[in-house]
Amino acid sequence: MVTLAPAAPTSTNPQRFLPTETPLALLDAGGHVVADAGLVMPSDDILLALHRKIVLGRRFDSQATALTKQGRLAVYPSARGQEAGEIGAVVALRPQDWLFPTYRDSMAVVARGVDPVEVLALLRGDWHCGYDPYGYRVAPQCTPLATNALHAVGLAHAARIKGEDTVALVMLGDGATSEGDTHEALNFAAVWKSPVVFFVQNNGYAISVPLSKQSAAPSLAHKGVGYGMPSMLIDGNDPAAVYAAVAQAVAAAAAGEGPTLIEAITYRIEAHTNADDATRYRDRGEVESWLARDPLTRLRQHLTGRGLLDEAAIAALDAEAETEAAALRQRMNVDTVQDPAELFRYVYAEQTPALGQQQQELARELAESEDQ
Amino acid sequence: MVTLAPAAPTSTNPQRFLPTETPLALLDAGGHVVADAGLVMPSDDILLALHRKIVLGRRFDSQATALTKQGRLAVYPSARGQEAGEIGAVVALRPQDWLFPTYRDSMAVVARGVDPVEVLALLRGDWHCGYDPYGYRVAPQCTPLATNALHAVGLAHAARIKGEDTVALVMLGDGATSEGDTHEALNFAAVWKSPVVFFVQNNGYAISVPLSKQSAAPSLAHKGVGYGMPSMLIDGNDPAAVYAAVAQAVAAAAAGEGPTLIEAITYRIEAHTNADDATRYRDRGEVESWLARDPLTRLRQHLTGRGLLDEAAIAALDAEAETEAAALRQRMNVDTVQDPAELFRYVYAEQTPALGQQQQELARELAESEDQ
Amino acid sequence: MTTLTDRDLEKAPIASPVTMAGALNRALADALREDSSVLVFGEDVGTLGGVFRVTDGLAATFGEQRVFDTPLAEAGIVGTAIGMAMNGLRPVVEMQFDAFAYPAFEQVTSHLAKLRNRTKGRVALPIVIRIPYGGGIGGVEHHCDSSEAYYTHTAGLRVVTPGTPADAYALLRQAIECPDPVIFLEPKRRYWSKETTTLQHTAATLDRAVVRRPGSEVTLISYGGALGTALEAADAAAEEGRSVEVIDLRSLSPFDDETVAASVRRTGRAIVVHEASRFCGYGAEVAARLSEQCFYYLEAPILRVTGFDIPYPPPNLEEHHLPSIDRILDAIDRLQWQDSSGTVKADG
Amino acid sequence: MTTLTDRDLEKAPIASPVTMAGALNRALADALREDSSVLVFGEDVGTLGGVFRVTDGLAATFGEQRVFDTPLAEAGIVGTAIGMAMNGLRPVVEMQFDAFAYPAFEQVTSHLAKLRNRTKGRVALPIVIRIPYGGGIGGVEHHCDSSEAYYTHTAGLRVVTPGTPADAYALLRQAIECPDPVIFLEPKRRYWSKETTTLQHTAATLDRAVVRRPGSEVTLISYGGALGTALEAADAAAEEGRSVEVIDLRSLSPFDDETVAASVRRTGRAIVVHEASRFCGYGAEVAARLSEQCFYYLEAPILRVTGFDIPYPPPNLEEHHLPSIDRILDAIDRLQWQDSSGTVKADG
Ligand SMILES: Cc1ncc(C[n+]2csc(CCOP(=O)(O)OP(=O)(O)O)c2C)c(N)n1
Ligand SMILES: Cc1ncc(C[n+]2csc(CCOP(=O)(O)OP(=O)(O)O)c2C)c(N)n1
Ligand SMILES: [Mg+2]
Ligand SMILES: [Mg+2]
Repeated sequence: MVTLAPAAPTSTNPQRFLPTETPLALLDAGGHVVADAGLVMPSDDILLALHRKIVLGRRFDSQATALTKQGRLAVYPSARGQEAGEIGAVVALRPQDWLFPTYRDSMAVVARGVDPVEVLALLRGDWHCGYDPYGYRVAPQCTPLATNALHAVGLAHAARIKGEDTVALVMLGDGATSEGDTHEALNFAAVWKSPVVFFVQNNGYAISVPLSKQSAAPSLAHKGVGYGMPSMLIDGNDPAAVYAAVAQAVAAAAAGEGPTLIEAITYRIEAHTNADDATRYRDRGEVESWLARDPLTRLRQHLTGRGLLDEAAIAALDAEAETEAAALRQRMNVDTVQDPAELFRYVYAEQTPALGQQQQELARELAESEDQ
Repeated sequence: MVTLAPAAPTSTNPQRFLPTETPLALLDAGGHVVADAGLVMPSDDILLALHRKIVLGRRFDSQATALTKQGRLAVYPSARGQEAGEIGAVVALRPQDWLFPTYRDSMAVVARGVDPVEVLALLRGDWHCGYDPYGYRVAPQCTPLATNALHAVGLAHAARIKGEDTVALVMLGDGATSEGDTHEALNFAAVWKSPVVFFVQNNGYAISVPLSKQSAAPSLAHKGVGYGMPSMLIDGNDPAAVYAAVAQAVAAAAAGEGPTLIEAITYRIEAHTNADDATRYRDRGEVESWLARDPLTRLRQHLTGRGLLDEAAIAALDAEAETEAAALRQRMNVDTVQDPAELFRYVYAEQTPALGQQQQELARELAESEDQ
Repeated sequence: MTTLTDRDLEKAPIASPVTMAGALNRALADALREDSSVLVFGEDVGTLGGVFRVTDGLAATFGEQRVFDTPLAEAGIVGTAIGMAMNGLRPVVEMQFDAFAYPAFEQVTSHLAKLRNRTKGRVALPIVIRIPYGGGIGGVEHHCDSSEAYYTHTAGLRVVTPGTPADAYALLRQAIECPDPVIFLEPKRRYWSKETTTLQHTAATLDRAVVRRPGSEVTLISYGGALGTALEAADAAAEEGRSVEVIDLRSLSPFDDETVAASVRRTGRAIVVHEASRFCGYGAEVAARLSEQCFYYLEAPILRVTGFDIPYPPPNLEEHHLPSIDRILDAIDRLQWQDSSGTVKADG
Repeated sequence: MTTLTDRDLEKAPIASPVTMAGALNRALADALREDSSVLVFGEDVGTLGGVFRVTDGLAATFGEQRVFDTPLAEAGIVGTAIGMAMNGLRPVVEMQFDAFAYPAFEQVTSHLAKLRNRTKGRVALPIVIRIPYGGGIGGVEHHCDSSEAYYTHTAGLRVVTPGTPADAYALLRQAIECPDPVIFLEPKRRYWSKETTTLQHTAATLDRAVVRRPGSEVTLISYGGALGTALEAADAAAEEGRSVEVIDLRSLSPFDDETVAASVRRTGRAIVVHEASRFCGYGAEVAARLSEQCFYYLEAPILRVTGFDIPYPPPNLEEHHLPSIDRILDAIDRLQWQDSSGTVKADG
């Protein structure tokens, strides 16, 4: 066990907690390397891994949207356009680290290695969480906004108490930063110097509500100084920048330097979910302008420009993505049957007599209706 | 009605939202004027008014503590040592402004003009709030921490909607800043540009918990920039500085410039309440060091040094304070009788039949027990 | 602050088909029009018109000062509504889904419910909190809670839930005019059910239950999302020759003892039907108070047909959780009916 | 992670006087000593030892890693406890007073109660939330709520409240060892009542009620702060020749049907006694389920002697709100006793 004295408040140099005024980027929209980026360019291997996972992730995402149209998913919140954040953050995690995703972050969860069918159990309506969080070090995808931030802090703090080298990364949206839980999580993490990375994907909207109605701050990353937490503002459509920022924050957390707040500026290309009609609150023009800042195009241009990737490799990767999507489609195209008895099995560690009785009542009912 | 567009987030010059690194003061601990204070020195009349209200407020406070010893109050949280904040903030309010105090701020409520006996109804155990909030533009003293901050924002926002020139000032402790409600209130106020002043009295402790376990920030005022809200860090034991800062914030709010966050550094001389044993968590030496920074001594030295106050005036004022205390003592030394029927009268605008029945049940019971 | 416009005259009482969502929308529009102190705010209620479109078009009609989106924070929404009401406005706020009202629980419980009492009636909080609640729409977790019991146990709140479009209109109008805070629970699976009706301000009374279907042998007591199921069950029972009365409570708090007890005394048998979990659910209060008030009239214990004592199920299992017609009919069968020979039929 | 030290050997079973606060303190100390995964945290629980001194001395004994003060934020406390439990620790957290647990309501309801179920049992949350609750100590508003019904209605939580020092010790030990989240309600007005007892880990069973006083004519069902009053009322009734059984529920959820129903079937009369408001209060569930389970055994309706349906009163009026001996005796009188001539005595 390590000694866990709370960090003494320091009145020296608050500036060190402030983010830059413009988002840090390593690659510009054309895929060119940005000079003096203030971030460490990832290795070519990492860049290629990011590219690969983004292609696969995007294909997964569009497949999931397609599955809603076929009625195979109740609903799906797409992360299209946010692939740099979804993938970059996850690739920067080490195996022993934990991910605390939201409903939006299926792509990130898949990138972390969770079977996509298990991921989609929630949205298929089969069960609330389809995967084993311990198997992947991925918490269940979280719907009540910002609540997962506190879980991440607690898990990370426990790791420190236990002397484990584990960092927790929590994903949040711009809207979620308005919730009280975000504030409490940032504060606990800063006071405890917990190994946590707060990764805010500012995609400009909380459903229909634009950032201007969510915050009047110079940037969301400017919240960090109010907790004594170093903060970074980055281009969330630059996979290299996301990876570099998160890797740096993970390394700092692992080194005992405490938490970091990262705001990644990005954009949600699709509607909030397939059930949402985004034309009610934003212009097509706005979407177009963000399409021009596409994270995949940017990375691909950089990699092809440097000769690290060619048409053949891209075609092979696209084919692989198609194969995966086809497999997913096929596996999702079966009617699953849930056992109603499951409803009563996990409420408590041991079933209570009353729940046992309710389970029997239901079983009797079902048997009777089969008889008829 | 005015148009209420949310403030557009600005990426220009976040520095303008930051507080100074050291607390602003107009008078040092010896009562000498601080050069280049960054605040406007109040007029002599105001300084004398502050002095007068501090003397009366402190006497009220010690009288209330004495009443707990005589069993006349269930409990009393003293604000001794915090008189500069309690009085300075209230004197800076205009008649049309609203005050949203906490349990700690009885002194401020009295300074606002509320009858001290009405103020103490809560702590005497007679009723939850003994005064008419509309009569004084003072909300009920609030116990659930930080919840009052949201009420202040709502009231101020309504004033703007109605075109009223009203500013709401909410008092908060350092501990309360950790609650989610503080965050939400700061954010709503900043987004709406509501005429609110957030006045945080950082007295170093939340009951027994020192600031170092509450926050790792350079200062609590550094939270402002994360909302796009101008912030000030001031010497909370300097009545002139408190008045000047609050007056400036009130003027800005009234001028449509939106909210301000003020952190006033001060110290609670007494225990959290009379029921608390402060020796469990802090040294006598710490208390002594803060006694040397006493707000009243400081102001008095300044005023006598400038010939605005003499021994005779002080003696007269002390006598007045004694008279008021004696009157309070006397008025509190009667046994009050509460009508149990009151319990059922204000739950809803119109009494429900069920409550009417419960009231009758109780009345019958009481009649029976009198019979016996 | 009431300003009537000539658009009021347009409201000719001609019956036409309307959904519950449409009726609620009309109620909000009419309230906004008639009383300039009414405000509508919450998450996505402005430009988008709400995720269920209940506030559709209101921002366009009444402007951003009166109908607006807030930052995403439920305690913030309720807390600022309290401050606005203290300053003379009448906020009607939306919590996007049942479980997303929980962050506001402290503001609701410790302030909204208590401020009038705290100040001996000096400070009124005429606030309506609209909460789409309950299941039956295939929603994922946290989107289907029946959270009424949390509110009905809290003194100082009124809790109302409409079962039909006409009631939705009338009850919301009255809730907005009510000087007490009202938790207005909208059964989201009834949002799109249509009724041909005229929307009238005065049709329902805020704290009175209504007999939706008269009957003489059993009383089904229900509300909100389950009401429709109770009515269908009553129809099915009628085909089997059983006369079932169905009461729509509408006001969960206060409880209309008069209407309900009269029915139960008459029928001698009662079943409470609701979606929420049974344990300490709202039906417990109904059963407890009626067992006490009608003790000598009861032929059988008051039964509860409710959701199970489990977290709300995933979409593919929710049908098992929700009270069904069959489950209600089964419960009716268990109400100690005597056959002509005088022996009890049910296995009781 | 269990590490026994030789201090365990000191726990000789010699009866000695102990307060409930003392028993709870011992339970925490013993749990901290025996299981290194146990943590105690909250507001003022470290250096100060808690505002009720329940954690007195624990930080000094077990160090700041294991017993510590948090920032002042209840959702933060419960939310981080959830994360810690996910990582193998056993947090025992304190909410300083009943009403100050409300900011954590979303974390409790949407996560603490549901995570096991959500993950099909893969993620357990062995967390204890200690909440000093209820009135009777002259506390001002927000310091006296009886908030049990909010928790008992939430599936996935266990809700426990001790009535005696011995139970306080045993139940808290078991709550800490329990793999489910436990809301541990401490009746603050009993903190200083003494009992001469030996504190034993095994004495009480977490989900079983106990007959505190046998009797044959009426069952009083109570718990927590009101239990003492119920026992005194039973004594007073005995003097009038009435034999009253008193059951201490201890576990509010799950409910021990077996013990309670057996008693009520035997006595044929029952009264639930609690401090909380009546409407949708915990007693509603007790009355509803017993009315159903014991219908044919009941000589009279099950009555509820509870707080009124009002916000908790100010100190100088709280005596009127709290169930009193007289009020319980009155209720007993109303239980349809027949005099020898066979006519009903009570006005019922
Ligand atoms: C506590 C809570 N309140 C409301 C909601 C309903 N809701 C779901 S997503 C969403 C918008 C979230 O926006 P943001 O945090 O920016 O994330 P994004 O969807 O853009 O990824 C809202 C309001 C919720 N899930 N939880
Ligand atoms: C929501 C809530 N949690 C806990 C408490 C209990 N409590 C009362 S005062 C206090 C400390 C507050 O400290 P601070 O905000 O610094 O104000 P101060 O007492 O120093 O004026 C606590 C924890 C409360 N009143 N409300
Ligand atoms: Mg967003
Ligand atoms: Mg303080």
